Amino acid sequence: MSFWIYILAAVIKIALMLFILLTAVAYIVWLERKVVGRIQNRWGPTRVGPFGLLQPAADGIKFILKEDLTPPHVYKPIFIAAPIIAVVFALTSIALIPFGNAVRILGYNVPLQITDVNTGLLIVLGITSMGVYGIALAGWSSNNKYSMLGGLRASAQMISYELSLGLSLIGVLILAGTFSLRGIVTSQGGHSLGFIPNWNIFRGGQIVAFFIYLTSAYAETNRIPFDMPEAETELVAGYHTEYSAMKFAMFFMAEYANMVTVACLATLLFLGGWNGPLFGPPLLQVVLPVLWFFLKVFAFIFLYIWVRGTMPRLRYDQLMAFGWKFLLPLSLVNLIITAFVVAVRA
Amino acid sequence: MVPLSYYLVLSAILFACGVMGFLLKRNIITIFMSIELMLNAVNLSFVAFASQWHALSGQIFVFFVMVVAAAEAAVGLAIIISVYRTRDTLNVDRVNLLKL
Amino acid sequence: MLHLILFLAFGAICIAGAVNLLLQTHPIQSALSLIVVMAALAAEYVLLGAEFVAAVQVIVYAGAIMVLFVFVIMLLNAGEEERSAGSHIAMLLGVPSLLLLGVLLTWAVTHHPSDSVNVGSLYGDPKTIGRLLFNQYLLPFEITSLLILIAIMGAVVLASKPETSASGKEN
Amino acid sequence: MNSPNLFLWLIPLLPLVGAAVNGFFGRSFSKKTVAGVALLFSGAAFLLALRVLLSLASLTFPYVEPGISWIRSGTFHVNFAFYLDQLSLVMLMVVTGVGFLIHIYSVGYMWDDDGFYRFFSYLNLFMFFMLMLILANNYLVMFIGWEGVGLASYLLIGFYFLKDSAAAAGKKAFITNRIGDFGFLIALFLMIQHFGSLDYQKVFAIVSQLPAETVTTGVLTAIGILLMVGAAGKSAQLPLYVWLPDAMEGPTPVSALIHAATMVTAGVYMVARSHAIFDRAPTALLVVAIVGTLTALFAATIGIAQTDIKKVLAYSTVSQLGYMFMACGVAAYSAGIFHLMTHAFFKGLLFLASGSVIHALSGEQDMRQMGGLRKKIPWTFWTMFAGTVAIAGIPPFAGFWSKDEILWRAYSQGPSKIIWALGLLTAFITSFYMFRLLFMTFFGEYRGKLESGEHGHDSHGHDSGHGHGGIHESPALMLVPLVILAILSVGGGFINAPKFLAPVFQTEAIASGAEAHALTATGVADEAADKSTEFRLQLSSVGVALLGAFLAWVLYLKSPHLPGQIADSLGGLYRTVSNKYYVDEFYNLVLIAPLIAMSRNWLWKGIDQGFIDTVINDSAEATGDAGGALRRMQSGNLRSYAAWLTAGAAVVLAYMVWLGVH
Repeated sequence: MSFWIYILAAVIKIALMLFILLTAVAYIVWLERKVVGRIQNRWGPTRVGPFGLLQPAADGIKFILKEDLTPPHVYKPIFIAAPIIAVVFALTSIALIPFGNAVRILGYNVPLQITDVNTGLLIVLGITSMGVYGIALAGWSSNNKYSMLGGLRASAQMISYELSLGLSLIGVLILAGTFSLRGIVTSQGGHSLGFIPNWNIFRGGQIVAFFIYLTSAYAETNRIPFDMPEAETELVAGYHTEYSAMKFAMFFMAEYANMVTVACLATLLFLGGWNGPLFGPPLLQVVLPVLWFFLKVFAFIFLYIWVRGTMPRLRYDQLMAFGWKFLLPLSLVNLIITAFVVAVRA
Repeated sequence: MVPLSYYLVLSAILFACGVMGFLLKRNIITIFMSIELMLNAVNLSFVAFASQWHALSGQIFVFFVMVVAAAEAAVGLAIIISVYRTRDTLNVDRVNLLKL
Repeated sequence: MLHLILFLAFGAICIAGAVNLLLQTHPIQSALSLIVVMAALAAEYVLLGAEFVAAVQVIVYAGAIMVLFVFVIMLLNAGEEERSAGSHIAMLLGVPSLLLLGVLLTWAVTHHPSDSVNVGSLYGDPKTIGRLLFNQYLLPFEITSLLILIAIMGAVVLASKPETSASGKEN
Repeated sequence: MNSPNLFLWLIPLLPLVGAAVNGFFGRSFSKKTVAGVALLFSGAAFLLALRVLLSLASLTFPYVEPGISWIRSGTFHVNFAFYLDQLSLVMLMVVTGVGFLIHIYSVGYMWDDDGFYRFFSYLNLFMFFMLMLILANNYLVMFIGWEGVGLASYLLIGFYFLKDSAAAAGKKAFITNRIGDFGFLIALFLMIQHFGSLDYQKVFAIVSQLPAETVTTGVLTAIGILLMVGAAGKSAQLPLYVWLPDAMEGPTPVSALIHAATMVTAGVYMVARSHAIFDRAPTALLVVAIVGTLTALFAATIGIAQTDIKKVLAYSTVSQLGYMFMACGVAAYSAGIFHLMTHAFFKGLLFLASGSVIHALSGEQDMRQMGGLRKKIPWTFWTMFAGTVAIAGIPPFAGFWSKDEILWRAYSQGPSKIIWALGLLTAFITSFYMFRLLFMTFFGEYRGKLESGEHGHDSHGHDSGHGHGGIHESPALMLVPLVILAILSVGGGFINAPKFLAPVFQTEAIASGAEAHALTATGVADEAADKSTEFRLQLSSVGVALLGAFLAWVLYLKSPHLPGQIADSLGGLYRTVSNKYYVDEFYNLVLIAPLIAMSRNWLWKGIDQGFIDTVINDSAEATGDAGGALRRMQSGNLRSYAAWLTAGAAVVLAYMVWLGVH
């Protein structure tokens, strides 16, 4: 019997998460347009609803209703599969993200997470690394040199930055001693010196790792200043030049979903997850951690948008040189120092 | 409860598919992928045997196989690129001379 | 029971992927089939309790090695496979001996008493594997780092533009 | 015993260093440097040998210098060690002394030769091997020296290798020696098998425990005869003597050093060294005696009819070596060695003097082209005269004492008086042909074409061998050794070598029953009677010597036409003797021609071409065909390789399954 309840709970959680995620994605797009508009000294969307709040819905309707063009020269099976691959892997990884302690609902102890796996972080990394296929295949199957270049750039860039991304996480893993995301968050509880939270970003020089992670994450998600795969001014729109309507929306969703995932990971690994000051009545005590979590993720995403509004795009060779010649050695040095410190302390 | 032999048979089937790919495919990249398939089949039997004999060294072996496969892929693909540069083809039936 | 069902399901995906690899004429389709096989194999590893191996399988094989394959296919813009008759031996000798090999293997495997394998009967968690790797297998591990280094250098040398070396070789 | 360290190992080593220095660097040295190096090292060896002689009083024989280990195989050990007793000391003095003198002489004799450095390198090399032979502690090291002197001899005989006859003579010497070495080697193998050692002391210790093979013949006899075969090869005894006369193709100092004074006596030395074996093998000893006697007589008769001055001396050498073997054959080893020593003096002298004559005549060797040289080259004449008298056995010259000792021993303890009689006959012939040589060369009228030395400055002899015109006395560098050797030839007989050597052979002789009998019977009881017998024998030998000299005087000075008439009247016999009994032709017909025919028809055309070549060619062809067939596998097609690989894997797996089933 518990099997079916387990399945039921899972289905409910998945549906809920998907809903939250997709909504979040839609409103991150709105937020971005709004914030970037203000940075560029204009208003952003204002017409649809108050403050343009219904703009995402309008966009969605537009994407769905538009004619879905498939150019004749594309390699069709892959052309169709590519956006699906991209969005599926982008949405899958959220399944492993915990966003709060377990809560008791109807007598069941429900963890605020779709599934908790011992090697959670590894699997998240694995799924993220699969995300490259969507972009690469899209670029190739479009049979268009701009798309092709975009796809090649994307795959090279993602492989390169995955290394420093992974290495920057190992310092955290050494401190936490587990791959489980929940375990990592738990290890960051408490304060040192009475007021500094025990977040990884404040511990054992992991601030360096945090910035390596941050940089690599921008590259992994193809965001400015590392958005060479889509670079409008050079490649028209890179790998999704030939895509339109819902297929294009899928890439869009995948990109923003990836942003959310990366922001969640940053929160979990470096910013202490849902750890934060707890006060008030029991119900508030239950809600507060989730609130802290979402606040931190929001801050991270805001940083994303902020950077987009201020930073210029790098040249491609600068990007590769930066990744291989600066970030990778730096993350290695950080790893060695962290390991040394932990070993000395133990 | 799955008998070990099931895993071994699965491994054998995958391996045979890999060999068949090697024998029948013309594209050198596909042939290379067949090799990777064979390596994967062997990995599966390593893990299966590790389970049967309760020895983790079987899984350790898989790591070494992966490392070798990674090195092989890097070098092999570089070779494929240089072959393609000099011969303008990826068909192994046309790449049968050591010297151009 | 569940174990068996999952095994059969993922096994079927594996075999389907492997067969698809053979049937597809376009290398990119074959590559995608192979990725499917690898992912399904990762699931099989999880069934066998090799959690860490499964994760590494996905990250290294599917996430890195196969990306490299796809990358090269894209770079060389490899098209549909040519139908050329280069070797009759492959057909006349290779396929029969492969069949013989398969029959022999199956016979040998099925006629050998074997235990049943439980989920979690051997748990390959990262900590245990890491301890093994950095104690008992430290030397091989370090040697593989050397191997990787050599492979990197070899790949760089092989894939670098031939102009510089060719001018040196011809005279 | 605290014997002084003699540095025996240094004695052979010094000439080797000299040989190496001259051999490797001599080409760029000046002739003076080459000569200096050669003389320095051979002289140093001589000085070391002298030092050994001077410390004689404090020595206890045998003196063994432990060397380095060479072969270790189970219980069989061979060391590179050195061994010194009275016997090897005598040899040592002869080799280093005479060798050094001949080195000095050669500097003068070879001065104008292009291969100057090469010559001295070889000569020093020879010294090294000869000293190894003498100072060896066991038969194997001796064998190294034995082979080495053969090599040096080969190199020096063929010194003028551009001349066909010289190259052929070198090969002849080498090959003939191989036959003897074969016997020597088998003797060594027998020793290893039966005694388990090649060490002199161990072998002799074992042998002395064995009974004498008086009635039966056995291992000792076999070893003895085989050793004699080896000695016959090296020392030019019947039937292997044929190489020595041809060896005269080499430069004259070589003939003096190697083919008269030292190397050819190695056989005698070896037999004397192995006396412990021969003492217990009377049959072998008899063989030695017979071979020696016959050789002595046989070679002497050939010597009568020779006209080449060096050939006469060569046959004389063979004959004298026969004497030495005769002595050994009657168990008078010390007499043999004594004769060896005196022979080294006077024969060395004779060769050097003949060299001086040849030098004076710019390369002329035919005695018929000489005559009347007494006045022109007086030093050479007088020294040669001393040598001739010595070899003829006229007292008090050296040859008399040793030859007389041999004849007396042959008479007193030989198995038969025939040996003594033949020895005496040989002495007569020796005296005859030596005086014939002397008279033909130095007396009478000059018969040659060359102008006499007084007019030498305007002669036409510039193109001749040594580049000097006219008949001229040799330089002082050549005359000094002549004079020293002449003095030794005159006075050498007073060195009481037999007494000095006695301890070596005495101890063994007493142990041996047969010898003991001879000793007690003749040596002690009838000493007085022996004295008178000995005196009578001495008279007879002096008599035949004078008779021979007289006959020569009659035939070649008083009435020079007589020899021709005699030769004519003898006809066939003369021709036979003059052609050396046709021995070379006989060997050619019986041995060499069939051997060549067999090699050509059977080994070359039959086995080599017919079988070996066919096998090789066919197998090569088969390999080629197989490769051609297998080449089709190497099509360069990757997929076919994979197919073969799969087939191989299937076969291996099938085999393993088959193994598992069975």
